[in-house]
Amino acid sequence: MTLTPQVPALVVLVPLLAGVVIGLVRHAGLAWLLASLASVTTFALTLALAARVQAEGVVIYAMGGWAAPTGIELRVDALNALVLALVAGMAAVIVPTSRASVAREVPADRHDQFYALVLLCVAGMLGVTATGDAFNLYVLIEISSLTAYALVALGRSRDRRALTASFQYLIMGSIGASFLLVGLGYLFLATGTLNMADMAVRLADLHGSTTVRTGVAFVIVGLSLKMALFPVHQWMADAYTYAPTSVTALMASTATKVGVYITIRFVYTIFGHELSFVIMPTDAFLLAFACLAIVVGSLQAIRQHDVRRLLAYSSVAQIGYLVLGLALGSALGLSGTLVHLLNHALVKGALFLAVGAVVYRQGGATMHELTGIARRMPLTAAAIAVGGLGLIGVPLTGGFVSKWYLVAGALEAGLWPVAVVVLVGSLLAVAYVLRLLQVVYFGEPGTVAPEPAGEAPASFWAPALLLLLGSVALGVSGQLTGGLIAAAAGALAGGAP
Amino acid sequence: MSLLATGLFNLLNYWVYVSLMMIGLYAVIAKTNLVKKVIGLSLFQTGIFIFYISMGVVSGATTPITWTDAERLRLGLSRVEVAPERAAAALAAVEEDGLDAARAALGPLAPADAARLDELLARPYTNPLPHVLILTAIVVSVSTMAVALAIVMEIKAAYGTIESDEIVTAELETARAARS
Amino acid sequence: MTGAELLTAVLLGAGAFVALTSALGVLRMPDFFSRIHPAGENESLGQTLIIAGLIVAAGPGGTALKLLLVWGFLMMTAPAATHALTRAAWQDGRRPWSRDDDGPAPPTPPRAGGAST
Amino acid sequence: MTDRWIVELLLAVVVVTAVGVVRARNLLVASVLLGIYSLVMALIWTAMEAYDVALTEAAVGAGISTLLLIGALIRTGSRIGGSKERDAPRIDKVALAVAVLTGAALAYGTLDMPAIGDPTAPVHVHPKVARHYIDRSMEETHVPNMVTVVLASYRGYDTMFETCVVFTAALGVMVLLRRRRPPAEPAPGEMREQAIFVVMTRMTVPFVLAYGSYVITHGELGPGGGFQGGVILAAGYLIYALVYGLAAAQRALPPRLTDVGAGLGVLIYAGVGVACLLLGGDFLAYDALNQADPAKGQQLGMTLVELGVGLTVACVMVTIFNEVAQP
Repeated sequence: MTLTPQVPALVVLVPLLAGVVIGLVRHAGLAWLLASLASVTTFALTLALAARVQAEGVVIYAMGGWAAPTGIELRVDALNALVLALVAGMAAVIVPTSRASVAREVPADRHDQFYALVLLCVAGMLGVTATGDAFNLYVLIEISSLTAYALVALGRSRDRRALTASFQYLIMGSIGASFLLVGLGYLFLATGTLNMADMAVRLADLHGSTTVRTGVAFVIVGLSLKMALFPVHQWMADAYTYAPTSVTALMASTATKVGVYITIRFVYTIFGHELSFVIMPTDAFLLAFACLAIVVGSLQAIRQHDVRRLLAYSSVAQIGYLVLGLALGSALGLSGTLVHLLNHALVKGALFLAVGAVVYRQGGATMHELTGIARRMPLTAAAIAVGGLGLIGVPLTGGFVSKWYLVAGALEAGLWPVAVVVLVGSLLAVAYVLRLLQVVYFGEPGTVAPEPAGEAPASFWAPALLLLLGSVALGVSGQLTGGLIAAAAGALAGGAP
Repeated sequence: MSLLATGLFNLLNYWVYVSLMMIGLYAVIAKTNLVKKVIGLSLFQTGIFIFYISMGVVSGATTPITWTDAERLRLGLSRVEVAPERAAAALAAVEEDGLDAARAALGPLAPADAARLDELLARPYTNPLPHVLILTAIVVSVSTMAVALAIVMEIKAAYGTIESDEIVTAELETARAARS
Repeated sequence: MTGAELLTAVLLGAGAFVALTSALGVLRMPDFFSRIHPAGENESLGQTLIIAGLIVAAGPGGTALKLLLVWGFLMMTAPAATHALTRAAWQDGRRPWSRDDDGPAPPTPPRAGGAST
Repeated sequence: MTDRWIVELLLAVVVVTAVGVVRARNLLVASVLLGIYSLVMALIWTAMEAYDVALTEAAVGAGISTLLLIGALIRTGSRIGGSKERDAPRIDKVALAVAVLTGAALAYGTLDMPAIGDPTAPVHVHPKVARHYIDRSMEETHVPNMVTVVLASYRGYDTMFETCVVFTAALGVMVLLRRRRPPAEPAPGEMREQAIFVVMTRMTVPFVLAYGSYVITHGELGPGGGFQGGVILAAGYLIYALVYGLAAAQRALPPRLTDVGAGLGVLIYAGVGVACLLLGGDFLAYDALNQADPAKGQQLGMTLVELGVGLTVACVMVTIFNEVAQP
């Protein structure tokens, strides 16, 4: 008997079962070990799945042996194979290296529950990405959200504001999920099916129905809430600021990316080009808020004193870029979104890990505490520098490639103001990154905050540098961007479901 | 006016669900008390349940649990006037040869009774799928509520209040104290 | 209308009447302890009548047995619940109001602090 | 559906209750009203022939949710809610605008919908979805309750995650609230004055537990299943804890046991899926459990996963109650 055909199911099952088992072990070290093993195994499985998709095309897995739309199917194509590998890869880097920061930030008797929640969250995100069923998507979103609320609240042992941030996140997240549920209900009522592919076929004949249009609108609004698109972004800024370091690193690099992936899936695969962009003004709606998110998020980031908060607001702006690309409705724009998705996951994960190192040594991450750390923590400082350059999008980083695509896509669509917004956003990024680097490299320590005792443990800077290496590789090698991503983007924008 | 009239007859459940969602959403946004917000969220979510279940309703249908022909016939016979021995014969026939044979064994009925019996024998089922979806949604909503209330309790322990405006004030004071 | 149907109608009607009077009683009575009295009346007498009516309607069989069981549990839990409520009120410091007390009956329970909705 | 006007009447009651819930200044009143709201909702589900949903709503919405809310109110020591409301109830204009706008959009979407109860609506006629469940579930699984078949087999993957959501809720509550110390002993003699409750508990709890087990195991035949039965089982523990005190209840059912049980239930569910996989089928394809008679395999699979669900739900509800009720 071979397990090869079962890989799509195992990708979700391994972290899920590991999460449940870890919840029972009651031993901090063992919990960490199991979690690390599970996340690395999951990453290997997603790579195997991606290779299979590359070789065979779309992989379909009928859960329970019931062919869709009677049963639930997993459907993995080039796009979600990429996102699956991204999510699992980030988990495989962040979970095994999280031990030191978790030991510092989470009470020792709760490590088992902490790692269980992390793995269940990862399982939820992987499930969301792999599923081909709209209602299954809702259930899985709720798993990843519910775990995320609890994980954010765990930041309370460092700062009590984690609790209010978590509560706000819960309220916004639940409203978003409810809107999604309502929207799916309208689409289900109009089509009679919950399977995404089947729904796409049936929606093609129903473009005139107000029920369908309302459903589309509520799905988009619900997803915007879940992605933290401007103007409903405040929860994310707070949650990323106060959550435990490793949770922020994981969520900043995966959760919003999964949200963007679902939006692409709905807008392109399920609704299709005509319903999304011709009948409904999805593009105008998303473009407007994406541009606002870029400008407002970057301006907010410039004003921040706490570096974690600065990075969180920078994430608000980055979501703007991601949404902007997908709202352009062209292969070029989508390529931009996909490259940016990968690049931003790597860069932001690395940056939050590096800032986590500063928190580990200095007890906080305000501009004061970062002053002059380059002298005693050169590797951490290097990670912050390279990551910052990646955020700006200087050449040789992935950020450059993605912004290039976005500008080209905007100009191709004749939307030169959008291209201007992308450039302005980059200039604003220069402002906040340079301010940060100036403090890190040229600040005088000792006057405002004590100098750190030394470099943080390797488990902070090593994964950060590894992720940044990935980002640079993305910027330098044309192969990945030209091949896999362009293929995925072309297939989606070509209107093929 | 005609829109309102048709709506009242055909879509009333949907409009009730819309108003429940509005009430819940209002409470979530407007109330400052965190428990009240959680309650509002609960109202908001239960509104959606009405929408889904109403969608699954089929006029004159019965609950989606498969009835055997004999069970259908037994229920049908209890609702019409029929001599006991003929009913017994029909019940015996249904076990052997199915509903048509039973109907024949029953012999002629009063027209009203016959129509009623036929209707009961051919009763459709409501749609089970929305029921399943809502079972899931109910469980999700109570799980969310449990986590939300746990967070609220911790907020009370950390701040001494569960009023959002008082929490904001408390934070502002902390920030001011830190600055001076 | 057969005899059984008539009996059902009479029992259900009587049960509904008791429920209505006890609802009125809860609204009209002056304080907590006197309010719980009509409430208990519905739980015992009102529900007994309604379940009896349902048993007659169902005829002998499994349904009637289940209804009897329901009645049995109701008879066990309802008085216990009433007892628990009264006891909790007493421990909370409330005392029955009587006509000998000064002034009119308290319009709202003393410790609820504007509890009315 | 049963007489339409009953449903409409109950819907009116629900809306009025919802307004009452939002307007109530006393949080205890709001919580109890929310329980009543759920109970009326359960009646509506019954009138709409959704018995499984009704049972769940009654057990979860009216039972567990209300208990959680009241527990939270006791723990936070708050009775009156809303500093604004302490002065005078005011209308928040922004909130009203958002709510009305949302409502208008939702209502606009309903205008094109088929009338309620229309048997030709797309939801009812899809040949591979609704029609398949209604026409072929009996033949494919020999299980009469279609809701259970859809829940545990056709959409069993969903239900596995639903069980996980419940488990996650317990983890979340535990990680936030758990204090690793035993609850205080009750004062000696406290129980002796409560003879009425003790007798009542002794007489009802065994029946509650028996009924909960019945509901879990008979989900295939009638309304019910793991979720509903699990909650009923937990209710038995709750009654015991309320009468004998939390310490005694935790001695009778140690928290360590319910912690393990909560995870074990999910593992049973997933384990059945893995067993199918090892026997050569797809994940959760219960047909593989009995190669000779796939319908028997389906029945076995559904019974086992419902047991897993029941175990998890019962243990999780007990855990959450323990955490919320501890002083």
